[in-house]
Amino acid sequence: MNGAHDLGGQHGFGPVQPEPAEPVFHAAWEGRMLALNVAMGATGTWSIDASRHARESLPPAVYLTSSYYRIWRLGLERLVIDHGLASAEELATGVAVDPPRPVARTLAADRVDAVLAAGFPYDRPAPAPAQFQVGQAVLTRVMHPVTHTRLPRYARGKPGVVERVHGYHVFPDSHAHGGGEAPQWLYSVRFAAPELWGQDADPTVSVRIDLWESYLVAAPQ
Amino acid sequence: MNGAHDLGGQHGFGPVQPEPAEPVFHAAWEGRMLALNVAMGATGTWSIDASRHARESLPPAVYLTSSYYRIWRLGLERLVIDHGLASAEELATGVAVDPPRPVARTLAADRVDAVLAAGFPYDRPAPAPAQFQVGQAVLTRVMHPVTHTRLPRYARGKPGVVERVHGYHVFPDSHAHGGGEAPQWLYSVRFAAPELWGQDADPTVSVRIDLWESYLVAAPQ
Amino acid sequence: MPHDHHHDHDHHHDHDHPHHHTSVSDPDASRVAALEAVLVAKGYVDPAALDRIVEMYATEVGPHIGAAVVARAWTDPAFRARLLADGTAAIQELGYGGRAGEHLVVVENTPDTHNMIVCTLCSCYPWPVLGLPPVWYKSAPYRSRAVMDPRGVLADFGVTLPAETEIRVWDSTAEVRYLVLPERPAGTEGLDEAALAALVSREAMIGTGLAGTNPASQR
Amino acid sequence: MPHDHHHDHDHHHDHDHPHHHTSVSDPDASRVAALEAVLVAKGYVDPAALDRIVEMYATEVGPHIGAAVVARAWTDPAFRARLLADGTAAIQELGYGGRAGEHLVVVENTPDTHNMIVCTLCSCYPWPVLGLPPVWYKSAPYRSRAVMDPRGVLADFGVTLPAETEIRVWDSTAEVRYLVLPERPAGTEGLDEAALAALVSREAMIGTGLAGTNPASQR
Repeated sequence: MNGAHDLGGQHGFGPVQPEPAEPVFHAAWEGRMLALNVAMGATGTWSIDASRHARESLPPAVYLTSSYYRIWRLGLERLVIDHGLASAEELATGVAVDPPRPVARTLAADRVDAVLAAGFPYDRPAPAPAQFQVGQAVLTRVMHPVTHTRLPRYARGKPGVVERVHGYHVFPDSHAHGGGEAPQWLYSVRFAAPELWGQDADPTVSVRIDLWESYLVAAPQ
Repeated sequence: MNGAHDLGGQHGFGPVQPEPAEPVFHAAWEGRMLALNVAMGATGTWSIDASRHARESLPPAVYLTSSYYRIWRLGLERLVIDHGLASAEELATGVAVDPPRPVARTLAADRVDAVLAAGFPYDRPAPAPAQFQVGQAVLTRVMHPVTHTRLPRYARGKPGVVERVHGYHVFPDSHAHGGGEAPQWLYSVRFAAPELWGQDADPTVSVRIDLWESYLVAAPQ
Repeated sequence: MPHDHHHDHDHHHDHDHPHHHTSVSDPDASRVAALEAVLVAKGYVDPAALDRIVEMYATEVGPHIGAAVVARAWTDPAFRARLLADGTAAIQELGYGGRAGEHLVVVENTPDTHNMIVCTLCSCYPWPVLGLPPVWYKSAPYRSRAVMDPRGVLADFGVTLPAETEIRVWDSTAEVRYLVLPERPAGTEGLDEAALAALVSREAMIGTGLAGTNPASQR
Repeated sequence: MPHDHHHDHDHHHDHDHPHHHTSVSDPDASRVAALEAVLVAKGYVDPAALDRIVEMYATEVGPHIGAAVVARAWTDPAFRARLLADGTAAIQELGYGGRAGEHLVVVENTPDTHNMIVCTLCSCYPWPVLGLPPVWYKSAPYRSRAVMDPRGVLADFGVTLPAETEIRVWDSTAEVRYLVLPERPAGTEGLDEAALAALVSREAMIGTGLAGTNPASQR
């Protein structure tokens, strides 16, 4: 979706402002929010792609006026409610009223280190060779789905060159919406800045974007 | 500039919500704000293009959380300050302290009807014929200026067909920034929805956009 | 520095976005009052001119003007032809035009074709014939969706067109302003211009509605 | 429903945008406490697991890990070769990897080439080697500009590269996570791995900074 999250190439946000000696968390609730997100993700009730979609679906004015951990909170609240794990009323009061709904697993404290160290790899066995080769010229599709996608708006309908073949990876556009992992070949595609931003762009700059095979078509000869 | 104002094709704002029996103004200050904007415009201190740029230059979070007349207020305050007509302190207190700066004219009450009826036409005598003809295939440029432009982001790098030649009009990209009127031929260009939005778009839909000649190049044969 | 409250959108699927025009207006009212006071004190604006501008747009200019233009076009084929050939000149015949309508183009709906007007970049609108735009026309939902999903926008207005109807969206990016000439409703052969004009809503002239067979609100 | 204050940006040219992390946090704190209480009560999460996750990211994982990887690469050519060929496997040799770093790619700066990492769509970041991202990395200014104006972003960090240096920006749109291997500063031939690691800032490994000749803050 073309949400407020799709920030590449937008103007008007001002300079980047690094914070000297920035703490990991700026308030205790940020740490709890991070941990809740990780622990709820580990229950297997939804994918990280669904989490991202919940966050990017926030109204643009909310997204742009919220801290990142608030965005996480609003996204997690949405997922918890939509999956029937708790009601909006329970989340407002902090008091559980309805019986729990079964989840696949609960992350125990003594399993945290092992589960996080293992992570959640997204590569899958490939049933067939990749369609595109390193060095091949491709075009990104013009597409504006209302659903989750990882093809940024600034890189649609653009010519690029395949630079790496990362592997065969879970496809977020499907996975975010309960459509299964539907893995595809994933590439790093190089775009010259003038192709993305126009002839006045800095020719020494290029952008590499990780793109799934179905985002791409072979460039016309 | 790619500001928050450039809304075409963005998702996530929800349905259009018409207001039954909507009043012209929802509060008295809205009417005064409208009138101030019109009257200050009539002083000739800046162009309507500069006014638009002042509004679109608001931080995106401000733009998206403000009513339209608030956006007008913030834009007009900015212009008044930047042109040295009043200070930020004066606008905060409502008390004029510094001497006025001369403006070209002041709109008198008895001139309002005539001035508004005359308007501010933007067509200019053309020194040469238009480069493109009705029916001609064109491509819009890929460009992302940080300055004012009226080529919406959703219509950059797109193939279209010239449908009308409107005339020779003041060029906002120049006029907004004190670069003079620099008029150009202005066209209505037709774009098929699938060219703008992708192959899944409704083929019965097309979008016509008013575009200046320098936004366009002839389509490759 | 003034502050503003905005709603915390926990339930974004409800689309309960801010009601811009009903938000707390005190800071705006006081800032606008201060702005006016300073600009008047410095002699840049005449408060009586402001009064006249407010009066004009609050009470005189509005969609009833466009509706009269439409009714004339429905009843006078020669005017209709002039209107479609040169909207500015034809509307000037009726005494209308000027600011935010210096260059008027009228686009005609037919049984096969529906037109819709938007300004994605700000809120350009033909003031001399429709008055000031409604909040929805200036809103992010309309400006974002009209060019990509005009049928969805029509659905928000309760309008469904045949799937094969061609939809032409006009994005007003220049100083050209557009007015839709809606289709004359069937069964209105006996009506005079005034009765016809009463059937023409603002939405019908923007293209988010159709001319009806019942009198429309002109606001 | 909780409310939030935001600043009224009258002076937008000042770029005085909200300091996200210093905004009023009460509604967030109370909502997160309620969320935790309900999820714990229903047995979905173990509060001790939450404690351990917070502890890990607050005190154990951080850019000192990435700095150690860089220092090893600077001093061990065979490791460097393995790191550039398969970042995940080489970093696993040192005992690091896992969530938000399942697929690690290391990109090498040279005298002619500078790399910069961003995630324009959210804030993907290589947690196992850099810890949690700083606010600026997650911010709209960085995410919007890194892909269009990387030299301007570098200027915000006080870094100026030669005009002819090739700049490669990596937009992390998938589950692949990137780490920049910065250039080893001149005059560091005599330093051991620990001393070298101290020269490697987080910014140097994201590409918004360079490895220095003075010890860097690791947070």
